[in-house]
Amino acid sequence: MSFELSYELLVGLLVLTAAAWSVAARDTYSATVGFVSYGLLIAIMWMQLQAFDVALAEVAIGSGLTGLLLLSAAARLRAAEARVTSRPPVMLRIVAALACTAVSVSIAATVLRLPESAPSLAGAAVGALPATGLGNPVNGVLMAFRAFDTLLEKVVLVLSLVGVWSLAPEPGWSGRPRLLHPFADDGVLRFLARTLPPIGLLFGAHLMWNGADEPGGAFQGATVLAAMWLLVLMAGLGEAPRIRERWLRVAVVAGPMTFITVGLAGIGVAGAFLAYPEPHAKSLILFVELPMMLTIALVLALLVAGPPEPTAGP
Amino acid sequence: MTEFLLAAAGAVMFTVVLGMVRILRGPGDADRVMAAQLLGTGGVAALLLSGIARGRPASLDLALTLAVLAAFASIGFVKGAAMGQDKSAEGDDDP
Amino acid sequence: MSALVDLFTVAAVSAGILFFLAGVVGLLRFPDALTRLHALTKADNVGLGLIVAGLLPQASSLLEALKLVLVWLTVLLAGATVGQLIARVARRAGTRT
Amino acid sequence: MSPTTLFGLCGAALVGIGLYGLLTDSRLLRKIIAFNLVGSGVFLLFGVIARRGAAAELFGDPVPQALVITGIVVAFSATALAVALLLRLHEAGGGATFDTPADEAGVKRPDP
Repeated sequence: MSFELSYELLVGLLVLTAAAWSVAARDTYSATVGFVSYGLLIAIMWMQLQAFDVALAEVAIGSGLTGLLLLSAAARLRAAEARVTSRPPVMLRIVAALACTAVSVSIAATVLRLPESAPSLAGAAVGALPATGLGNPVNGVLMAFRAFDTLLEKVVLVLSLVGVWSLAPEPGWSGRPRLLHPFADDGVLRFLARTLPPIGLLFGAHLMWNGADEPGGAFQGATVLAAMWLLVLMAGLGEAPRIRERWLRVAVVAGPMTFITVGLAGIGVAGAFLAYPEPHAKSLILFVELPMMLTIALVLALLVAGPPEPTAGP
Repeated sequence: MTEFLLAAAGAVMFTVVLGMVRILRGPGDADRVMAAQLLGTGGVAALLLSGIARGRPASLDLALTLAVLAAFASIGFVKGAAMGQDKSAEGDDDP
Repeated sequence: MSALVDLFTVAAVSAGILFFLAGVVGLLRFPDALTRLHALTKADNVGLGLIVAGLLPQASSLLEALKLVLVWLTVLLAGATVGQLIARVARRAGTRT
Repeated sequence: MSPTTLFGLCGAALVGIGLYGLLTDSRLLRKIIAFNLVGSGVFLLFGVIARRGAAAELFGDPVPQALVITGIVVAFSATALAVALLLRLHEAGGGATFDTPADEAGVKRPDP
């Protein structure tokens, strides 16, 4: 047991080191590298906490997509940030450090004084799970017991995409998102962009399908798909779609719309919004998850790709 | 066997951590990217070892996700680093 | 039989860890980016390869074994590609200074 | 001390580290990173509470776990929007920091 604890102590120290580095590093680009490492380490921590679904989401989002998003922004802002040398005065920093320590200490005190018999909804969730036909309680919570949250979360995704798109400069509106900068590359990146996506597609589908009974799910699968699509775009094997394209706009709302439609149908069939009729619960959930996965993959990739920009070339 | 595999996972994590010094020290972007890649591979190895040791098949999925997305993030690193260079040295060997 | 299999696992995993260690030592001690990259790729490919090989007999099902191999192949593929790209960045940084 | 408590303390420290970065760094991208650290620390606290709620043959309470997954998605959307805003601000000449530049050539910006 003490062996286990020392492994966890190591992981904890690593997480804190990476976090401290991503705050303290002088250069933002290296801070971002630190943040990506942090995302990876915290996923290992989630695994130690036995929360595999969360670990999957954290690895896919935390160190994958957020990493690329921040890295490309850091690379663009590098020149502008290099001019910044001033830091807040020492006194101010000490005061800030003291205040932050106070916050940390009070949270830590709360953690140490959590009640011995922890409240839990695990029993209720497992008890109601057979009605959904699913085997993964986390997915049951996401898709059935708290489906409203999940629906709104997808709406948030779509809205933030609308927000990002609306930041396009006027001549760029209805153009294509420009992904990073064209990268002078012969063959090597293209080779990876041709060989990795088949593995990724297969695995993404596996995650979604498996998510019904094992850790995984539509969101985690979609992140892998989004990463593969971005890889193809970055290698120059394909072009990001113009945002005025009708199929794109339909695809972006397809997931939430299916969810809402099934939810509305639930009023008539099962007596409440987002309620599933019991014998068909599992097939309905999978029916909702499939378009939702495509929507999520598309939206995640387009969020990373950023607003459309006027292109100089053809 | 379980003990050995867990110890092995710890050992891999520990070595990889030593490599994190390169993230801190640099000096170049390339060195930081390398250390991050090593961290990714080491993380994959540690996940596989501890997953098999504890009999948790889910950690294999996690390791595969990590492997796929680490590859993806590394490309991002390299592109970012290359962009930084392009800014300072205008298109030296770009076609 | 099972003792023999376990022995193989111990040997292969230990060798894998040794490669990781060697890779890290190289990453820390070698003088420039390209030699460090050389050390790193050994840890990446051979180290993980040996660990996967050692874990194969411990896998509880064929699917698990298949996933283990797939993980290794993915890392191999990514390592080979990213290694090339890193080398290019390092070389260009080197020629400029 | 149990591992779960250990991770809870880590979560508390992460919130502090992130908050410090958020307060003291004038670079906006760094503020976004720091904000993500704070969020991730809070998620970790959720994870600790989920783990403590292990019951009914589960390793943790699935409800907080599901909430964290939703939280991760929303945090990502917010980060993407923030980064897009920042890049747009930068392109529009508004700079990338909260600093008042002493003598920036050609860059005029209102007082914050």
